[in-house]
Amino acid sequence: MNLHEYQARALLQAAGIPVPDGDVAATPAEAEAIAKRFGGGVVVKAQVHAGGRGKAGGVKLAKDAAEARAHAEKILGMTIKGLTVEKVLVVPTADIASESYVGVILDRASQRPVLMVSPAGGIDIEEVAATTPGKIMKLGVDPRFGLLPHQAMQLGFFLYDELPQVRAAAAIMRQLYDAFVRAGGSLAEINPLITTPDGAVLALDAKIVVDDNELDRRPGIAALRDTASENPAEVKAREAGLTFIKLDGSVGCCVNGAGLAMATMDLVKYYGGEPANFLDIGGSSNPEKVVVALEIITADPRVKAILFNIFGGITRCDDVANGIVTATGRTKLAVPIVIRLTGTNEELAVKILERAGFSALTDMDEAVKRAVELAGRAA
Amino acid sequence: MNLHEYQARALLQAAGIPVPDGDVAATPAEAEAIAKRFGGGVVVKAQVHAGGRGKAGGVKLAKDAAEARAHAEKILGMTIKGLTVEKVLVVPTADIASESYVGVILDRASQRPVLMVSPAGGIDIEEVAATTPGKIMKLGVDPRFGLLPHQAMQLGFFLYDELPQVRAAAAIMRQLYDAFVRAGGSLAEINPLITTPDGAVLALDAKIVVDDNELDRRPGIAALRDTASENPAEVKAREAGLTFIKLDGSVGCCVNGAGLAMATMDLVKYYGGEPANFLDIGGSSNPEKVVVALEIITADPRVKAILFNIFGGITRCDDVANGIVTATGRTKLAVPIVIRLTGTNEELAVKILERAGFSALTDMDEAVKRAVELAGRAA
Amino acid sequence: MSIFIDRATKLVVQGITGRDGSFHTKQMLEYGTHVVAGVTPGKGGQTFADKVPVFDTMAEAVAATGANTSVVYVPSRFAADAVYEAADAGVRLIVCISEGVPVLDMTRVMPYLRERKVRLIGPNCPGAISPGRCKVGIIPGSICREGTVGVVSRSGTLTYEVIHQLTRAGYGQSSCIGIGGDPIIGTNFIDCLAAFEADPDTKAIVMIGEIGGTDEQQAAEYAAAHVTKPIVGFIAGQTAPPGRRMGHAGAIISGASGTAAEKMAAFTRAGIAVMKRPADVVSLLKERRVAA
Amino acid sequence: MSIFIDRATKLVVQGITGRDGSFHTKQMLEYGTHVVAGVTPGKGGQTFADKVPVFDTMAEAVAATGANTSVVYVPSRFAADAVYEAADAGVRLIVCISEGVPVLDMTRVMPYLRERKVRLIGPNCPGAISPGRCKVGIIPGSICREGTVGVVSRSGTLTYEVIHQLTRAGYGQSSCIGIGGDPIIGTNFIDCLAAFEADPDTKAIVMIGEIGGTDEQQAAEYAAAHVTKPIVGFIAGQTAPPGRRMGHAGAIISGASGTAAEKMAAFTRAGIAVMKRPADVVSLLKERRVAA
Repeated sequence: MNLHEYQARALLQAAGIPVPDGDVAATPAEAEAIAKRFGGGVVVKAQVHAGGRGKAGGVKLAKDAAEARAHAEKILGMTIKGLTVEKVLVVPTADIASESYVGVILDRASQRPVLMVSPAGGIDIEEVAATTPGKIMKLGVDPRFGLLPHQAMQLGFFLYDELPQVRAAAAIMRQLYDAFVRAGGSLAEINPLITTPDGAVLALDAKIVVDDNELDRRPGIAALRDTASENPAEVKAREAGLTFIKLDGSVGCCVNGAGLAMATMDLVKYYGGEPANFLDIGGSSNPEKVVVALEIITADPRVKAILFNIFGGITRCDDVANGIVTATGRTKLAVPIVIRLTGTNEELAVKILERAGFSALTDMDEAVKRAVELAGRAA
Repeated sequence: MNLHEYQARALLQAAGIPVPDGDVAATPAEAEAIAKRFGGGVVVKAQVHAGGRGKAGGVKLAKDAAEARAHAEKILGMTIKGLTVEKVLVVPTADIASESYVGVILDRASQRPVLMVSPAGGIDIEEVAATTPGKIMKLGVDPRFGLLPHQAMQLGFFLYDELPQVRAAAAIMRQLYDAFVRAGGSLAEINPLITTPDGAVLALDAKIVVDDNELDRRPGIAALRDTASENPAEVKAREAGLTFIKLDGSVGCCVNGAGLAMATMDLVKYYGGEPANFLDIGGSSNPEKVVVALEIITADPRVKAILFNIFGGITRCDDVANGIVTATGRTKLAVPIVIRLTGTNEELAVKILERAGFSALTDMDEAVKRAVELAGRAA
Repeated sequence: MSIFIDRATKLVVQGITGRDGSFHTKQMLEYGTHVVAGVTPGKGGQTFADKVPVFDTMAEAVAATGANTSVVYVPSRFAADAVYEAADAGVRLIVCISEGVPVLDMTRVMPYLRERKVRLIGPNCPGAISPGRCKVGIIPGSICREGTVGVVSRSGTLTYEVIHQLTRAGYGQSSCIGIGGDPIIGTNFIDCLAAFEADPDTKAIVMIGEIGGTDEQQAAEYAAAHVTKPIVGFIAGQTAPPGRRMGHAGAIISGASGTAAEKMAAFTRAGIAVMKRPADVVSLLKERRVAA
Repeated sequence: MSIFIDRATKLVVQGITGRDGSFHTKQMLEYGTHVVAGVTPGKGGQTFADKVPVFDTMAEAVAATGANTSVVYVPSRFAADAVYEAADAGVRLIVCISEGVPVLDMTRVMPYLRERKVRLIGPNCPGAISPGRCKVGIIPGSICREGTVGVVSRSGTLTYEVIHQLTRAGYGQSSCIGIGGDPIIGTNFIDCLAAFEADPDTKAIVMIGEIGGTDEQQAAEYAAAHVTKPIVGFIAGQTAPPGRRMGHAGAIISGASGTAAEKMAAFTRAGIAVMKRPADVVSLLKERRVAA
């Protein structure tokens, strides 16, 4: 789960990290009032779960409150990478002497959190990694010990020359690591970490991504979820216990298991089609899930054919068949459907489907070929 | 540093452990008011850093507030093992179905905190260990991971049969471990951990000992020090950076280094004398420390001779000599003094002492023999 | 022969009285797995399915039965502790089926297991099966057949699909290991490749990877240097968009890293035959002259 | 020969610009110890005593000088981190002089060092000296003399007293190790006994213990089983009352455990000659026919 910048800022602040003033607004009037309260120039920043918001016009400098209002009017409601901006963060402009990058990521290879810092901050760290890798220092953290003071100091010396700034940065890194762990993060970054002309070290922008699996035991973090800023179909899928990702093709896919779902999409492509989505109905057997899955798939007007690919294990084929019959009983399908089922209770499922007028295949390649063909015919 | 029961209770409570009601009183009137507030019977418990307070009459059951006041009158101001009772804890009497013991100690051999539990609670755990060791279960905690849930459950099953009580005890043990770590403890125990007839699990008495070396970074815990309840000479010594422990003999000892100080005491005994104290002036050279040390030693009327034993290393002999001259210049010594100095700046020290009319020895055995002889003559 | 589990496996089921635990314990018993004990706190003293004793703790279960392996079916928030408990109790292999274990938990679990030299398979995996001998986890026994192909996979149902294709074509399996779809897992491709290479009854290996991370690339390098047996590989997620988690917590292309294309290229460089689709497994094994 | 430190020791001083650090660095330099670097954050680039380069971090100091040993003189609240830093930088031996290190810190430091196979001496110790070759810590070089008696002790000045008696009687020392007075220490009696036993130039061992804990008892058992060289032992605190910490954090009799009497009895059982007073060391060595 992605947190908004203003939410991440609050978590950093709670961890003791110095963060400049700032407040969040949902309307232009609120943005104006906040700017007025700060006095002087402000930056109006779109709060949206998408990178490149600056380039998309979602971050604007305002010299006064009136201009802040004008910017907020433009930014609120704009769409960046398919997501609508619902809120803006208004912060006073900062005097910046230097910009660095400080981040914590979970590194798969070393199976540890890794601190990553660079004196080349303010820009995308992947770009720094690609062009000037020598400007990045990485340090694996032993999660049993946390980020040790001397490790933070070593990273601090990579960023700064003056001892007070080194110490300030080291303290911020340890606090960032703590905030990362406390939030159940998979990523936490400050970009840029700035120094001001008078030598202070401040976190100007913050990003935190939380491991979804941590939310159960962290109700405070879970409450930060902003479903208004997410794709509605994906929200609906998640609430039903499905994983759905919207794509641009015409073959709607409904599969059990993430690996098989990906392989099914790949096979659609292999046979000349384009998948309309990734959809994993998961391991458990629940006809109601299938109903929701079909609702989501059929809501997409680009879908010209529907493909079910079920390999029964824990998932029972008859449950899936019942789900299909229930869903199509409620709303008649406007597009053709191809069903492939094999494994647990396969025979039972075939009977249920045939009784409802559907036919079922058992071979994956055959089913995918058929679905691609039907989608092509409809186009 | 020992915490009082009422202080330890507060730390356990802050960690989430269920602790019965209770409040602390410094006067009989306060004790009466607290008892009235609770209604019914109460227990009045002396708050003193000494074991065996029950046997010494420091814990009394009262059927009502008037009796609580009467008990408080007796207990407040009483002396238990040389320490005066300044406060009492007043708690409602509890219905007890069972008494267990739960403690965390720092185990030297395994270099780990160890959880120790026993269903034979309410009595001294060393007694249980000596008589029925099978009734104790010990479990070493890896401090990098803390007390893991399944470990706490395993200990819980050793205490109780019913799952709700096992779970409650497991939660309490994990909270106790956390309180132990957060306080910088060297010991934390609940004795007894009781069950009530309706199945609740509660911490009826609590003891926490804090590692003195943790106090610097834990001002909240350091503030709990109650110097009024400690030996005044030991408090004075600690504040001057000395370690002083009062004993019963007649040879006052002043030594640099704990091992040498113990060996000096032992040698006093070896030559037929009795040490009046353990006193380590520590490693650093500071004449002022010597002044305080002499003040403390000479304040004991039992002291018949004073013995200095200094092996100069970091400690400079001339500093000690200067301290002796300064202190004896301020107040004339009423008892003879024997000085043994060797090591760093020994010659300088001898000159300083001789100029002030003292003589100095260089052999430890000779000095101790002389001091014992002088103390014997004075007796 | 087989890897990790066989007829000597003595299994404890952690969470045996739960919904998933009880269902799959019955399946494992039917398959012939030596399920010697179950654990559910508070249910100690009961007997499961008239034959498996249930204990309150793993320590008791292992002490009473000499179990050497455990399988974890507890809810995800208790899964890490179940793994710690199994390791403390002294089993040598833990198979964690539970899905949704926080990754930060895994960063702490792994060094704990390493210190104790305990192997973990999973989490978020279908477990392992050595057809005809032992099944630990949830892979349907009916689709498997005794044989000489070793299968290792990050996926669940996609593995079944491939096993199904193998069995249909007459290729039995020595062992099938589902290593799990999470970013941090106990046993990785390299561990399995090494074990299959050492197993005299495994004649060929099928490796099913997916997008995300660099495990497949490292495994390919390892295979080129250390594995003499023919390998056939598949990567799921060729059509997955970057930056999105494709169901599995570990299946995500970060920036330009972890794509199917780079993994397939690594396979090719290492001499691993690349399947374009699951059904290709049979023809590629035949091409490599692996006998069914 | 000697144990732990010798002419090959290349030393970094952690906290070289502090009061204690600078004083003792000068003493070590005078004694001939190869002090190759110092560390104080923010003082990187300076030179200490016109010859020792100062670095901001241990990583830089070790990379630049190839140091293999460090000595810690930083204030107690930073001591544990200094030890972690030294271990991460790759030295093989760390001598921690600092007194007052919280015991809970040590419970975490020890497994960190064990994983990295780094030896720690201390904390709260006077360090080590191999007379004539190398001195790391604060033991006064002037009282020592090259020779064949190995000394190991939990104490500081009491050790000096014993060394002084040895030297006066013509008994030189191979190495003298102050292991420290804290309840949890990096190197214990057994480690030193094993090292002295293996050191061909050590002919006899003097072991100075005190009340508290059971290290001396375990060391006595170890000595009976594994040490062939004559050992003379002393226990300080025969007159100490139970339940009171005698200066050293570790010097406390808990209940009836850790008394001088039980330790001396363990020595006697193990064939270790027990000194009644420090001065006995010489006569007991002579009794054991150890040549001066």
